[in-house]
Amino acid sequence: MYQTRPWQKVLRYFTIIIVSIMFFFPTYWMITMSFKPKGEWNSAAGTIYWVPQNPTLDNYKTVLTEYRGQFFRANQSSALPSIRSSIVVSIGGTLFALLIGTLAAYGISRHSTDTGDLPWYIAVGRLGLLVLVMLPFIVLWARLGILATWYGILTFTIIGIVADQIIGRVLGKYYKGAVGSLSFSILQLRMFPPMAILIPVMIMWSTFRLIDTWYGLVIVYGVVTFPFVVWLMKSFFDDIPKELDEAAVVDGSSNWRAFFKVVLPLAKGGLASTALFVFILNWSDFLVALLLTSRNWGTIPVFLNKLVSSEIGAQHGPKAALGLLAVIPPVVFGLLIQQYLVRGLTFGAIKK
Amino acid sequence: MAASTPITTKATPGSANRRLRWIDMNNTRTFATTLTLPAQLVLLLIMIFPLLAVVYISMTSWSPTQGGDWTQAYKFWDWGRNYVEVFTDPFFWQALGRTFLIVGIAVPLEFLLGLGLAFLFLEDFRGKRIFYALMLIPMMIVPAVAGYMFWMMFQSNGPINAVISAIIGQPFTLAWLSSEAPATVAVIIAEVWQWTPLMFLIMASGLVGLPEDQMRAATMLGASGWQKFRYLMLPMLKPIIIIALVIRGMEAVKIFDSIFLMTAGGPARATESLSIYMYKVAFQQVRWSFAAAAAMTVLVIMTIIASYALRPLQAPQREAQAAMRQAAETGAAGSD
Amino acid sequence: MASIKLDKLRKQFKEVLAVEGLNLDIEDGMFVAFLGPSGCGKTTTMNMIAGLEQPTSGDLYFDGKRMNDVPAGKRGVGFVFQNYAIFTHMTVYENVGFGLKVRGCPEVEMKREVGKIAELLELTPMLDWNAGKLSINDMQKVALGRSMITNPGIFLLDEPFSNLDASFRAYMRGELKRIQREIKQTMIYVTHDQVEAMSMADRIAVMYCGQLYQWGSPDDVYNRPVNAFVARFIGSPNMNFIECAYEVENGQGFLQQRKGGLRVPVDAKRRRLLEDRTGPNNLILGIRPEHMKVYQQPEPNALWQGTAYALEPLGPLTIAHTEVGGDRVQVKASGGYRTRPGDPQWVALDLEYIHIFDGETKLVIR
Amino acid sequence: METQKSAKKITRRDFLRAAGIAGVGVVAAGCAQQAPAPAAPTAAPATAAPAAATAVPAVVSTKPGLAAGMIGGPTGFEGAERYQYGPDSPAGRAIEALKQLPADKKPEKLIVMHPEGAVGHWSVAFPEGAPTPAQIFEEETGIKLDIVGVSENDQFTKIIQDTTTKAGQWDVYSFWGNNRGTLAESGAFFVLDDFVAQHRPEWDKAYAGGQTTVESYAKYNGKYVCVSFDGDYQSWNFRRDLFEDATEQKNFKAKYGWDLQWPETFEQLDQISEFFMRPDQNLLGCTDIRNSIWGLTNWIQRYASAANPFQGYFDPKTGKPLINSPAGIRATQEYSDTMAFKSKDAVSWGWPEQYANFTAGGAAVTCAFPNMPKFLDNAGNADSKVVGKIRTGLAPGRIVDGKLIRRTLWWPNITLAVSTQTKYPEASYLWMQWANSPSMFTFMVGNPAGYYDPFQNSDFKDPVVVASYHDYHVPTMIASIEHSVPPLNLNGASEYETALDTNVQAVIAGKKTAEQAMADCEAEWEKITDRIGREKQVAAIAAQMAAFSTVVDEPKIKS
Repeated sequence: MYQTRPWQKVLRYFTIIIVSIMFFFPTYWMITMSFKPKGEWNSAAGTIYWVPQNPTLDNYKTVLTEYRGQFFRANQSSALPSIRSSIVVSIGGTLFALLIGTLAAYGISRHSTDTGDLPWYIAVGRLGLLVLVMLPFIVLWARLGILATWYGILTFTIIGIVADQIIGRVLGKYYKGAVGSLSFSILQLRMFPPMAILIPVMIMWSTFRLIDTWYGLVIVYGVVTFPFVVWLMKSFFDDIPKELDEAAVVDGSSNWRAFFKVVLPLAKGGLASTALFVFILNWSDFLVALLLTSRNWGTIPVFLNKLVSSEIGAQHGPKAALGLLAVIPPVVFGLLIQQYLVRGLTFGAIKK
Repeated sequence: MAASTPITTKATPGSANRRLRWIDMNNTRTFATTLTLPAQLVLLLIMIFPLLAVVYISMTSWSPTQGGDWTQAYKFWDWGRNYVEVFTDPFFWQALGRTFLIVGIAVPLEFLLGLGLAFLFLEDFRGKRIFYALMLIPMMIVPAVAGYMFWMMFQSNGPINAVISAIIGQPFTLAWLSSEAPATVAVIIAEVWQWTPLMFLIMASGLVGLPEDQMRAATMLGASGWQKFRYLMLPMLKPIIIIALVIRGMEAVKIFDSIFLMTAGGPARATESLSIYMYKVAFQQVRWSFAAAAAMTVLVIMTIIASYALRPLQAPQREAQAAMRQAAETGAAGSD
Repeated sequence: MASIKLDKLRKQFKEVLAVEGLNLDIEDGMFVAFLGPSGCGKTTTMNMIAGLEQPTSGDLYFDGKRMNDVPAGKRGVGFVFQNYAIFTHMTVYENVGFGLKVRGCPEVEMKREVGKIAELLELTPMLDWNAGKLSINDMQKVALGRSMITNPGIFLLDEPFSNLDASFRAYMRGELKRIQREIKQTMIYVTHDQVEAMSMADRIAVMYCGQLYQWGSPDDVYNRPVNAFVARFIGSPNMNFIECAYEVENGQGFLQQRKGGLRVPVDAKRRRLLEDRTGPNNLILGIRPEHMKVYQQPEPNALWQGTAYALEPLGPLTIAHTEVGGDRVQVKASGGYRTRPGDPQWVALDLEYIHIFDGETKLVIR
Repeated sequence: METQKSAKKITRRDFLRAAGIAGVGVVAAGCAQQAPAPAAPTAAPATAAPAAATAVPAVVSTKPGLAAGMIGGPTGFEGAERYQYGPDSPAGRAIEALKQLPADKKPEKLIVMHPEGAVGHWSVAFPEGAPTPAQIFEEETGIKLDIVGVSENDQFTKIIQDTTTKAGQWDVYSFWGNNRGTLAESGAFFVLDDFVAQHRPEWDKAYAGGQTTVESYAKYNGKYVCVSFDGDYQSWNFRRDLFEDATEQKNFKAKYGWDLQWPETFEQLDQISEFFMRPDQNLLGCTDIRNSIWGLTNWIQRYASAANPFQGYFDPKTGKPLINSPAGIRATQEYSDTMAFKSKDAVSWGWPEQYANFTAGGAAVTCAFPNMPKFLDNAGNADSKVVGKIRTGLAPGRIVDGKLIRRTLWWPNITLAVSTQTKYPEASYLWMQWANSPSMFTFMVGNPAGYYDPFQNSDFKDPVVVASYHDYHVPTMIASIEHSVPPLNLNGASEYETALDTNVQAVIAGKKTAEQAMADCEAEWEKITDRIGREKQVAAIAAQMAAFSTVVDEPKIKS
């Protein structure tokens, strides 16, 4: 493995080039598509345009300009507001997820026996009990007509939290072992398809007037992606010797100081790559943005949908153009943290 | 650190440990609670109401088209008939099975490709950085756009068939997206294309992180390339392989955008994944109470899977506990 | 058990020449130390012997057989790495037995072999432990045992003791010597610690900047260094060097100190050598601290007068730093020797043991 | 070679010119004769058009440029008087009523959801010198218009979101007409009956096809709930150059025994499709689409024409599905069999592929929206290889009891309704009545900046509209409207459609027989009906019957 013969070298080069071409081709297709005029978008007429015959910037004009011309175009508005929106909410959501996620990860890694090890019947059972206890309340709230008011939701949530805690304690008496696990529930949350839960979230958001605001989206993005942060950051923290922060604490610094001044700087590579991941996840989300925005804060994927019209079909060229523009922020982010990427992504799992 | 701690340990191992632990106990509980509190709170504050609202709706036959407000759903209370419907709906189980099929093929494929590529990129060669960057681009492309590109490329007179035709030397005009098996293959290819870079990145950094001397030691002991891979690399990479597979698996079961744009779950229902199914039920057919029941069913299924998926992740913790026991033994042996 | 022959072995990494035309004959069963500062090419040489690196040119023979094209694992070479390269995810047993396992050795035999090695290295109680959690001292032993199990003819050790604490290091030095005696393998030992090399090796190869400076027994390299570098590298504290010129006065040959006016007479043999040589009269006088004596009063044989500069009491002996005629020298004195900086001192030299080096080439004049 | 080169040059120059004008090449110069150059983004207001103003004698009017007796409408360009309205017209009544609304019922601004691609009708001035409709409305009523573009695909979700959360983000919703029943039952739409009675929009007079069209376009379950802004009936296009080619005619006659011409029945159409199916020459027989959901447009045409006067979806008395019948099985079988005359990818081909293929001259016959001749038979469309080669025809049908039944499908696109969440339902309705009035709608349909298609009588008389849609196409369009049937726009339409679609797709994929598919679909439909509530559905089905065309023709072609 550390000695290569010439034929191996040639073979490797060959393989790399072939694989790279295969992997790059869709990207190439997107790039060239963004410069093709409409007549060359489609292969339905029987001709494949491998390179644009008449390269044009029209597709970019189409997505970036407010259209007031006299000819029908699928989108009349410019994508710029959606780009701004995407940047704001993706960065905001990423920061929020990093904030709560990193703290929780550190807590779980250092100060908790929480291994995420929870038998499924306990997890389901606990949820089931909570449902049993809370269903009468929700029906009562509905009958009282306060289910969709902010005070109704708030009181209901508080009762729910209390009930959840009591159920946890009671279960703990009869079952030896963990009955609740933060790291488990957040992973569970992450695996849950967002479709269905989004409907009540939408209702709740509307009640709290968070629909179509950037902060409303930021909170949801944060909640949806912070499980990632917890799992990734936990493995990074696990890799940093516990003695380090303990030594700092023995030397007289506070727990917080030890975390921020000693541990976090050591984990910054991991933090950077986690941030990139979470950013990409937020950046490419479509459904949450669709359901929680209306007029002002639609993101790029939501705008992409405007590039389809039943009359003239999907605007492949503009879509590719906007797609290409949308690649820029993650790539820039990736370049900024490039130095951390390769090392950081081992998730600290390899012990030296 | 290297200077201070070992000395302390060495001087009075027992007492120092006890002292550290004592400090831990003293203020760490509050500290630990403070650390996890935001996450706990956010989780409960934001999830409790929607979760129970989903359960509430699922116990009724209400949907927006029944008229009336969702809060009034109790008027349509039907004791969870929706759950019976979910359990007897073949499309639900088909979608579930199909999702696991796609995940079960795509994720291991991504992993193997990623690992293979990582090996290819282990040594330096001319233009490595450029190829590296090329390999990483797919995961940065918005899935919605990627889905479109694949849709176009998989047309029967599209570029992919053109390339295949050129290779086999005769016209190849498979209509990929028009029948079940090829459409599934196409969906998997798109998924693999988009996410192999992530696996590649993870595996590449894993390989770079492998201790070189251990590899050389194995070489010196006469291990073949395969033996090194089997006995050294694989066990050493195991933790990140597991994390990578779990993370990818978690995301892949939600596969939506690419399928939605390439086939919209079609032809017929041939590529309908769980998310596509849920989307159709919730946002095309607006059967919200049924969608809610399906969602709760999925939640339970996913909970069961999560509890097993997490097992391998706890291996390090178990190892750490074993190490602590071992350290205790050593300590005891030393004091004898 | 094998003899090793290096023939004009050369290794070049892009711009850097790591090893330059190395010729070396190592006899069967010999314990050899490669000694030199880091970056001197000793590890590269060892890697080439092991097969981990291909020489750029030159040949390598074991028992007269050319080994250049034999892959690393097939040369019958055991290798202990500086950081031990323990397989941390395996138990001690699996580590030690690895070499047999990859050879497809049956479990029963493996158990027996591992048991033997463990006995030899006193590892038996730890066999089931996780190797990653061992103390550094035990790891060292596991690394040794792991390389020994395949019974290699040649045994290479790359600074194996550099991570150990001082007392265990001394213990292991003895152990290694014992093991080598018992298994009688050819052993090559890379170190930058001259004490280790002196105390253990039959032969020492002193290397610097990819070149072999000297190849000889510990006695040779200590008493008969070929150049100023070897002279300085061997021995602790280092040899003192004083820049001199050769002068003749009244039929008597002297080395005249450049900075001060001190003189050292030279005997007839050395005088002949010095007079025969051509080139600039630019010499270096080298003398080890142990070959000097220091006094607080004038003594008849104390040729030099100087000033006390500093004192290093080491218990059994004291190192006296003394300034003589502008040069500082270190002298070994008895353990109880005490003085204060600035005090006058008188230094005597054992003229038998002086070394004279060419000031330009740094080669010894002998 | 030389000529080719120069031809290419010109194409390129043309292309660059088109590119300078608009982002979308195909649509470029859709109305080249009328609008040679684009207007500045902010068009001059009506008052600042002295040339036009002097051309029309000033009579009693509130603003200059109006013709005699007119109280409002666009001004400032030649022919503006065609679009002006008097006080006793639908538009005039709406404006007057709006002016008289009490302050608490008169909004400052109306927020209107609109498909993104159609916003241009409101924001772009056309023709040159004209004010935009939004400007006219604000000037005449003092109410601002905010026409917000939303992706067509997301409109439904947004409406459900707005209604469920009671957010009230919109005064007027826009949606695909098929979702009408579902959204109406969800309580999203304000019932307009009172307003209609009070303000008399006279849609029956305005719409081609009269009362049937009104039933189809504006009502659900017998109540007025919405207003259509788009005439999206299916119409058929064929290649004149192929149909009129003497050799082709000779060969065709020899093979099938009747003269090559636009067919009356599907059997004839399928023979023509077979005749022209020449994939080796890059020519497909017939490319009416077969993709998911949209392909149903063609299934329904084959299905609805199977009985005299029409084959409905459900029994209006019991709500039982009628698809598991010879009519349904036959339509399904043909739907699958005719795949032979299409691209192999037909099940994944949507409109863009079909349009692109036809643009390149890749098919002999196709079925599309009425705008196909406008886009493709257009000298300004540099990509089009079929300029001057298109003719259109009414959908083929079937001969039942000696009568020819031809049914086209009205698959409505842009439909607007007043939100139940708005604070200003009456103002919202009045705006819709004004915008949908013959004068204003025809004015807007002529504007190429959006994709409203004509369906009102006045549209087909308007020279601008006729010029861009072509005079040969006008009779087809009118006939298509008169022969149209509504889609499955009941409550649960999407479920019914999905069930039907997956079943017919399964037949195409060879997984089911047509009989099996229809039986399965019937069972699924029954389940859906039962779940939604049969009684309610039956009422809606019965009401929908009035929307089916009952026009019956005599067969002429002997084949």
